[in-house]
Amino acid sequence: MTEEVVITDQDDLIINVGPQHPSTHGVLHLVITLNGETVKKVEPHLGYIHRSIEKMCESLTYRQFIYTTSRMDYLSSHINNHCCAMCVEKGLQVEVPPRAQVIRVLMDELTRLASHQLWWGALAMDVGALTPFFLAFREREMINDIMEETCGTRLTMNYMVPGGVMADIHPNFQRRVHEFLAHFKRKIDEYDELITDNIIFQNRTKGIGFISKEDAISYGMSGPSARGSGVQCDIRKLYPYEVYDKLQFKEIIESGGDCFARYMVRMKEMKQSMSIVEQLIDNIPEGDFQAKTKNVLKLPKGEFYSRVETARGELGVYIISEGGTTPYRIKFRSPGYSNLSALDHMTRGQKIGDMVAIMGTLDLVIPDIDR
Amino acid sequence: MGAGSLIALTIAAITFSGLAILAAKLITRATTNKQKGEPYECGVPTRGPSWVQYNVGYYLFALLFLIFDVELIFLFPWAVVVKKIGWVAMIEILIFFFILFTGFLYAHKKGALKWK
Amino acid sequence: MWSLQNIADKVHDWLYLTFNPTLAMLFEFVIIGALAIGLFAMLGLILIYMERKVSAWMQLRLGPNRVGPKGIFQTMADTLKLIVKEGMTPDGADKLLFHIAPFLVMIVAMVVLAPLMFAKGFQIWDINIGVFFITAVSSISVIGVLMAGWASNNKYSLLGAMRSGAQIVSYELSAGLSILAVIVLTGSLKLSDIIASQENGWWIFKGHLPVWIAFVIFIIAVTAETNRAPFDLAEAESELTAGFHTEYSGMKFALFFLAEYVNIFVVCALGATLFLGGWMPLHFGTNTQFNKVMDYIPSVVWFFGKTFFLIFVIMWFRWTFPRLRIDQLLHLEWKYLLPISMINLLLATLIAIMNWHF
Amino acid sequence: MTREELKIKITELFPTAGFEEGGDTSAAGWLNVQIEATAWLPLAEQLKQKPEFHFDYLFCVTGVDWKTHLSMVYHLTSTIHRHTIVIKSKLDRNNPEIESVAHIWRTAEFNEREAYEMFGIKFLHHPDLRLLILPEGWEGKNPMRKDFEDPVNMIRL
Amino acid sequence: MSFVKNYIGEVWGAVKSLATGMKLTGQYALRHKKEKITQQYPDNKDTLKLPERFRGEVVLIHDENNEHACTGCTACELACPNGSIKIITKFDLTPEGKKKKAVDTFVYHLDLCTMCNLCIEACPTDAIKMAQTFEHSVTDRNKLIKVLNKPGSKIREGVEEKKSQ
Repeated sequence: MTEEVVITDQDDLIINVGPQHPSTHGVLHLVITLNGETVKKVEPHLGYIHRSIEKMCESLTYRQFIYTTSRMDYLSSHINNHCCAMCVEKGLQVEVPPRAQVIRVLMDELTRLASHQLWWGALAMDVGALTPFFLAFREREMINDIMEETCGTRLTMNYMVPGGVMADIHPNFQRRVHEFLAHFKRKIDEYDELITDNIIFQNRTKGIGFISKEDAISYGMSGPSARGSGVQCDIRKLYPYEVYDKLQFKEIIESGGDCFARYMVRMKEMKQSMSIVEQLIDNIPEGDFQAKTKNVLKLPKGEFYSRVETARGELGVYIISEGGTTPYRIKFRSPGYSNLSALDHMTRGQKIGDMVAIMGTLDLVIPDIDR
Repeated sequence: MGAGSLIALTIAAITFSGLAILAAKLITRATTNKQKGEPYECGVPTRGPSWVQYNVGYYLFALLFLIFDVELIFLFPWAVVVKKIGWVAMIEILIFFFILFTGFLYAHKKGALKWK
Repeated sequence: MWSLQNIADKVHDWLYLTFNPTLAMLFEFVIIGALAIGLFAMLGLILIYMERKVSAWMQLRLGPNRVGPKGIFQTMADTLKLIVKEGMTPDGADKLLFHIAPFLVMIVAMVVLAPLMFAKGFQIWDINIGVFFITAVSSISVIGVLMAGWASNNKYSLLGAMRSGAQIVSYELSAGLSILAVIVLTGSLKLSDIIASQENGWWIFKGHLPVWIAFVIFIIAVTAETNRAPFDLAEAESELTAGFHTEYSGMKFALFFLAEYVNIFVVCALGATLFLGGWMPLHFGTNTQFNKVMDYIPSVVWFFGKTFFLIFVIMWFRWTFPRLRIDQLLHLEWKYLLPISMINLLLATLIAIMNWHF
Repeated sequence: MTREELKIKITELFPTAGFEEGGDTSAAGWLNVQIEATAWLPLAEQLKQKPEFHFDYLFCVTGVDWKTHLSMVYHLTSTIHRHTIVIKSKLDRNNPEIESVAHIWRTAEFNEREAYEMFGIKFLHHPDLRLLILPEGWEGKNPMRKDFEDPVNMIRL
Repeated sequence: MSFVKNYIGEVWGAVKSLATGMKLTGQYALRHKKEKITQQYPDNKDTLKLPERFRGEVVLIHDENNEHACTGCTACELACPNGSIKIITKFDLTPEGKKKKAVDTFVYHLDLCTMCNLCIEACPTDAIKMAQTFEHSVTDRNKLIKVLNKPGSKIREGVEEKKSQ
């Protein structure tokens, strides 16, 4: 299991990639030891945007702290908020009304679609194709508009509140989601034409950044990155929350373990998310969108843990309550942090260009890692 | 126009570039500070010297290139006269390419074209 | 009929009649230099504008549209910005090489213009080894790139420069071999002869399969030689930020940028000359009616039209494809392009000897 | 294995282990095990290797500052049996030390580094115990401890 | 021979995949006018309409009589996670001569606000709402600190202070 210790010798070139680098998608700092073009070792240095959200949350009430989590993994802010709301509900033992549950799942899946679209564009940009980025944004923009109409913001929603959602869906919501689905169904084939089937792209990703199933589990990887290695880890399937157990969808698992497998997992996941949205969009039950909760929330003394599947993997929220209005300690188990830790293992012996592709398929969001 | 035009073009290039750089220099006001002169490495001070011998995997390609490029130069005069000479040229080039190809295959078998 | 040839001849004659030969030649040099600089500036402005527009179209954007009508003065505004920018030199740089490199690249880009035939009879120097001259001189620019990368004292630059070196030397082979496929058919290295040989049809139509393959390989190879995407490994921005010109700023960067675009123009002009008949209008064998109509279009329009079409194709590549990796790039050359172009040359030879072409 | 079965098995192996109830006590709730810091490494090895446990997925590692003492919390899941366990270990606040499990679960390497800089917990035999998130010069200052004060970087509203 | 066949097949497949991609971008280049996805922002300012739920900034609703519904209960201040609302209260005399708590200055720090909508949710009298403005850039950070109640404004008749808890 242990990797051989890398000895840095005279011939090695040590290069800093990041914090200001186009391919690190944020302020990640990697110190790379190179032997010619081959990567010998990658050493991440984090913390450039560490805001200590966990510490911050210790002084915020249970209603307030949810908004900070939108800023963690900003591409799946709905899902982050969802996880926190669920954890608080667990402590309060509040039953979420069915309408709110369906709205939550709808929002989660739309967020996942939007996040995967951005990932697709960004990955294509990492491997050098610039046009896909704009095509991805065309579709993402439609989702953002839908979000804007219902939630009020485009990126950091803060739409989930303990007990349900903040507001009912907008009257246009269903119509616009239908429009989006019709549009995206046509356009997802273009994604394949432009990138998936492209011989250059396939050469850039097939057999690159291999990680075995055992290693992926050992590194604590989760989400599409782990499912590309054949790990069954979709929280939506394993520990269903909200209405996921009533839905028809497949957990996408690829056995390749390389960049292309991780790529295909996400591409297929987009189709699954679309089918989930399709199943739910016309079947939103009537009723309240929010359960009645007290004005001031107080969690009983104890420990609460909730986990959801974000676009990047398993997000866990661990609240330790001492019975007050603020959490005593909050821990966010972020998917990006564990996925990043496997980067060194995956990049060894690959080229610099491969490292960029591997980082792209890991789909790192730096605020999620730094928190 | 003869070969002299090359001199004219060279001078034109130098004048053009020189004037452009000079104009830029005259217009801008240079300021200096310590960070400004650092080589760009994503905002982090660079570690170790940049002028090091390092293992580029492509020097073998460079060697191969040298061989092939010399052959290519031989091919140019041959190409001009192919039509006049006819079949003899064809046979000649077949022999030439056979040797070249054998060398190429040898290099391939030896793994010279494999990235290390 | 109006043509550039007449004007050039008239100016030439007038100069030699009015002044003594030395002075006349000097004046001619000045005119050539001024024209070349003018062409450079125009190409820079047009090609960069074109690149931005083409990329915008493919990405469903509008592209520059604020400065001037349809944004045509955008490049000028950018140039102005680059002039105002301070040209910095890193502290640890090899100052001499660092400053020489952009000059060298520019000189190479300028000198290869000499044998190009821009229109009927409009050529600076009809050298009898024209094609050879272009291939030989254009490969000097790699030295400029290597110089720039080495002198910057920056690791990204160094890696970029080394990649660029490996890439340019490799792709020169297949570019050369695909050029040879046409040379075999024409039997001359002189650009004017090559164009003349296409009077009854361009080689792309006359030459059957070998010329088509040669054309495709030529386009791929020159895309690589000019460091354009998908072969832009020397400046792969997602890996090496800006590659060999990371440390260049202001006007020196602009010169690299300009030289890159002029190089694209030159190789595309060469491609147009070899495969698409240069300034030769579209002629179909003996169909005189059709040929006459085509002749009315000035030759300079034909030349630039074909060249810009090829430039568009190269831009099309850039905005469609992902970038190759350095070892894949070399494998593409050594495992695919080189063997194919060698066999292709043999085919072309066969056709030339058997006179199978039209 | 269910919670009760796990409890019995672990008591067999480590009679000193304590169990606490709290938080989620429903059937899906997890077993909370309280152990001595010195017993952690042998327990971890057992949990990973014994086929009936097979806890191969360490998904959450964190420290908690209880003002009187620190504690480490490990959340483990088995990807085969799908049972989950929470291991807690009390540490001395002045000299917190615990064995590293980075060689058992690779993910622990990064998570332990985070706990090291945030809580000052020393992980013995950790392969590379350096600051990961905090910049240089923050050694010894532990931001996530309750008594941490930083007049520059902390804003009290 | 199978080697040659594979080789040609490989090349053919590669060329085909590249041509598919080029066809797509080529098509886009031809019909970019119809499908353009970017907005010409300052030009479409007049037609640009943001959804009514869009969170731009917090405003205090004033009616035509310069009256608002804020009772100064500070529920929003308590609900705000970043402390971007500060309410300074005063005591007004009602016509009956009773003292009544009222808002003196409603200070809103736009520079601290994260548009989380919690204050709007918390307000018992619906006195504040989110406005759809989004161009907040100013040259001085202090300009982002706003006083929301207009000069001379007073609480609307009939707005009872509800217990916020």
